[in-house]
Amino acid sequence: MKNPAKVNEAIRHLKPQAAPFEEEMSLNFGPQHPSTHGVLNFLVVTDGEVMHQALPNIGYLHRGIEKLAEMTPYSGFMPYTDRVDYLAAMFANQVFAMAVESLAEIEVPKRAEYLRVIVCELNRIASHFIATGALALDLGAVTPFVQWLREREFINDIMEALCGARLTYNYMRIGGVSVDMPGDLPDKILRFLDHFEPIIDEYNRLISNNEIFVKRLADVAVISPIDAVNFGLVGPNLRASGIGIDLRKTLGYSVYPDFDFEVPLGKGFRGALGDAYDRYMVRILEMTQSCRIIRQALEKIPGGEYRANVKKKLKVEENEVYSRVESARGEMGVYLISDGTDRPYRLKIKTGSFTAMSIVEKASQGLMVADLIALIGSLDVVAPEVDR
Amino acid sequence: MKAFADKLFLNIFHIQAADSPYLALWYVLMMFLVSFILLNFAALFAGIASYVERRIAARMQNRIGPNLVGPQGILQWLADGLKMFLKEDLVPQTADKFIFRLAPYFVFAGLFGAFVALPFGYGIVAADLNVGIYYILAITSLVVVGIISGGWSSNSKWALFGALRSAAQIISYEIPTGLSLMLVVMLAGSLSTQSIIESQGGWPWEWFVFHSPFTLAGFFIFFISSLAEGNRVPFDLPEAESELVSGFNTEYSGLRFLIYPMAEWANLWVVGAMVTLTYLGGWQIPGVRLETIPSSVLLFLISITIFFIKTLAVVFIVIQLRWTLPRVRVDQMTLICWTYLVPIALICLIGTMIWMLAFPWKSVFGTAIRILMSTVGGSVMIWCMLRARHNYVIDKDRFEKLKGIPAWYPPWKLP
Amino acid sequence: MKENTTIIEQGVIVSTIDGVLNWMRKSSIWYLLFGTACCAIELMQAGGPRTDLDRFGAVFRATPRQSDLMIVAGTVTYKMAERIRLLYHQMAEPKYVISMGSCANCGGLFQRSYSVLKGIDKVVPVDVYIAGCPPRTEALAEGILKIQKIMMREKWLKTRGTKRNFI
Amino acid sequence: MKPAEVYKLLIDRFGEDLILAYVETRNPYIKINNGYVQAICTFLRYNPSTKFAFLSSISGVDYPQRNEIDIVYHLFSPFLNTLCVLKTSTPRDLPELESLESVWKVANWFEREIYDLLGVRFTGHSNLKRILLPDDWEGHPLRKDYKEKNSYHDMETMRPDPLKVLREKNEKSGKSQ
Repeated sequence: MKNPAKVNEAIRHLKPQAAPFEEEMSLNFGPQHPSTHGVLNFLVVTDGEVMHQALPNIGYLHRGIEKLAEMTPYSGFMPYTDRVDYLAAMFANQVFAMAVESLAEIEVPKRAEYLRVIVCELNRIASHFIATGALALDLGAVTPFVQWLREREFINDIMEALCGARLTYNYMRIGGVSVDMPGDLPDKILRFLDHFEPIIDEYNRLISNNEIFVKRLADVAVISPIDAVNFGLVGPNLRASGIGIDLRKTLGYSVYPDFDFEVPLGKGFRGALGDAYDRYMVRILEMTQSCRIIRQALEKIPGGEYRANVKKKLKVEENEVYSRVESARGEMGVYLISDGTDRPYRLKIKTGSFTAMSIVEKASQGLMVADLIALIGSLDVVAPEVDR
Repeated sequence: MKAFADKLFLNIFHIQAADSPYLALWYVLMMFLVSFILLNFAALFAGIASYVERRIAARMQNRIGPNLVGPQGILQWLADGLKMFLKEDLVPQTADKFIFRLAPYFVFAGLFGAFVALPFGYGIVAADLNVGIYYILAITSLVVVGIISGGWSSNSKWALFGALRSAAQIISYEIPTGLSLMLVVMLAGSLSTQSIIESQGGWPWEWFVFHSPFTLAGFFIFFISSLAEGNRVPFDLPEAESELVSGFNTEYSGLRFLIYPMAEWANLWVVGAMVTLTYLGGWQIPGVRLETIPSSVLLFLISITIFFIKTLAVVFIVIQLRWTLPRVRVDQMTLICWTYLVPIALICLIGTMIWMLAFPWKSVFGTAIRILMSTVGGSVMIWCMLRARHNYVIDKDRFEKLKGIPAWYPPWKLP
Repeated sequence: MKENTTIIEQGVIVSTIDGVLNWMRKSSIWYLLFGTACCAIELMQAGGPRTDLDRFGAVFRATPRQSDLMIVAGTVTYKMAERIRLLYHQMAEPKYVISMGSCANCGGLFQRSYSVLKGIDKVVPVDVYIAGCPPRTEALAEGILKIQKIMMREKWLKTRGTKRNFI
Repeated sequence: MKPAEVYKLLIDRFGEDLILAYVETRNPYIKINNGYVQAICTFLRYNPSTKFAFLSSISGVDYPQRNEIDIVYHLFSPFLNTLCVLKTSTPRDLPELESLESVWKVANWFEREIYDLLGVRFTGHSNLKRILLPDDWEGHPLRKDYKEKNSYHDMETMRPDPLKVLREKNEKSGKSQ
């Protein structure tokens, strides 16, 4: 059997579909469903309200970005990285830029690194807005979500003043950033932070400490540290299970070692360690830390160039690299193989949501249908990051 | 209503109604008239409530809400309703078509039937049934029949989920509702809605809610369980939008769908009016005993106004709750009912019995407690209002400081 | 037109009734909550404080049966396209479709991809295209105003029944 | 511990038949024999001196000129703060490898993705089905010689180039004038 097509045909019938469960109802959850955060599909096997299993079925937003990378020059691929994770586009920008810079041995100016940190942390806050707000929305509280949308508009304004886009920024370039910060932007950012930090408390009063909300999330969908490692959870989801891995600290990439900040860990705030409430609360606490980093970065930011001199038609020697950053959804990696031409030979994007989705099957056993929504919401899964 | 019809007949035709050969016809005519008025009132209230709810929700969320359809968007509900009225009426091919078509009417009948026994002011009630409370409890149970049959006949799993949740919810919460109404019935010694109001007074310390700590607890139990019976947040499980797509009405469209939200908003009035008449003193005017003095139009109007204000205040609180709270899970919903509300309601029932015997209505201690409780309750209300005002001012300030960043204006400063 | 036409046939009353019908349809656009990709975030923001689609009477519904407008916001893959067609057929008449963003219009940035549908007009009829990647919320609001204009031009009493037979 | 030291450790443990080479790149990788992936990974994960607890990613790379598909494993050890890159090759005509599902659960989905996009078959995998593309999709898109089909079900996959259409239209109208 040398023909791959035939091999595949053989494999397809190796594992027949499991026999339908008796006295169980299977329910097709998504892809058009208000709380699937984009287009995810779950085959939910339930016995009444109690779920036996939720089998994720992904790929409804598989856009073939990895294949497109092989057709696109290095500098032209930046806009695609925005669309890998539209809620936290800066991180995808950064990880791709870092990979190419590492291959082409480009020194990034200090100012550019600081600018990258500032926009990344702002973006992290904006991303956590949607994560925490949408979780509240899924549990039935609309107002907190709209409140976060209101705050998010300010970040969108700041980003727009910086790079002209509200969502898919395309701000970073290989060797730096596309434009320098306008003169009045630090003041705007600081004013926003002054305004925003008290709002976190207000938000906590509104929803985080709401008893119904806590009861809906505490002790729900507990992910033990062992499971978290086994299923390759990353970022806030992993830290909620009590494992303190934050690439900003462990790798210390970019200029993060210059800043003084803490990594919030889950510690069973209102229930067991690693439950949905921990995952939620870790994100809320991370926002405060991001504010701290932005303040320090704005203080310490040096002058000088914002972009290294990079050839427009960049050609990279045969080499390979795996660069990683701590995105809003955890470790985001780019595995880049160059072959001496002006476009990548192979580019693989590793995302946090992909692995987070794979745990749904395990973590959802024995939950209720309403808890599945809490689970997906608290894992902060974004469809394009899963499918790419 | 019969007495009123007789009186009207006498005034118009100057004969005793009982003597007239057209008595039956006259009654039928009056019946049609009254039900026409009630239906219109309920439908109108449902429509306007939907608009008001959207505006309140928008205000809570720093939005504006519907404001372009008619002056300040006041015609929004009309456009929504008429549009649904004329939209294609889909019946899924695999549905049980007869029941699918029939189900909304159960909901309709159940809720609008309740309006018959609800008072609107002194002596203004379609039928002052001597089993009024019992009748309202019974007729609103028809709603659950409609919801279950609608959800089941849709042949959609989401709808079925919604229907079964609704069954569990409404049937469970009948019990605390009934028990907490028993307190009032016991205090008033009657099931008739009018005589329950008449046995209360106009001042807050004469309301049943402040009669004793037990009735205060009973009031909250009744309020919570009537939220649950009306499928309002935090108990909107049957149509939980983010869980069950749209719950029991997932497959409905057009006119048949229209009936469900209409009934839901009409139910707001039922909840408000029931809470008002049982615990909050109904239409009683402070300092005036309407039943002891000759009737006058002015007092009638004042009593109607008072009843409306109290009811709308309750409706407002229900709307605010809806846009603040998340939704409980289905097991928590039954847990709240069976492990908290029912036992507490039973304790309250017994407690109220003992209280009634120990401290009768006119006793000094009883009155003192009533006045104390009403003062505290009133102060809490006023504190809440001041707090809201304070937050509002802070909010205004806060956005002043952000001038320059946003291209956004808070709703109260829209250009 | 025949010689002895009545007023109704001449369209005076017809157009008045049509006007009323169109007015309420345009005043109450319930859109299907259906974001596929990046544009979905802007769709959410459009429902938020700054743009507030609720002003036009546009609210989201989760179920296709009760919605008048499908806003396809974002990239559509082949796997998804079949679902979109199904959802479109599940909607009750009268129904409209807005294609939001370049990806939904023509494939946009992902035109060369092997798994992306190049324009949803291959699957469902589209009334309004909104350009942008992603379009701003204001652009979406304008798209809704455009749909309202299209609605106001409809002649319900002259063309009875389903007016479009597509696919 | 640097990747070079990990290589030394592996050579000591498994010998040169299994551990083929150590290649210096930006992220140096260790080339291993494709028959013993599971054993080597289990060793790296549970050995107290390495503790590579995290499987960061599995990627597949197609090399038509070599007629091989490379599978790359990125392991991360927070204990050592080191990234270890393992690489192995499998023939392109009948790609087959051991599944790592028993070592890391997350490998399940990574391997399904590689099976989907590159057609590598993993033995011992519990649920080897397509994950991103529809079940009835033909071909494996990330292979370099993948050709797009003209239609999927009843949907065309191509859209005419708008500029070309416009040009043709102009030409036609020009002719008619």
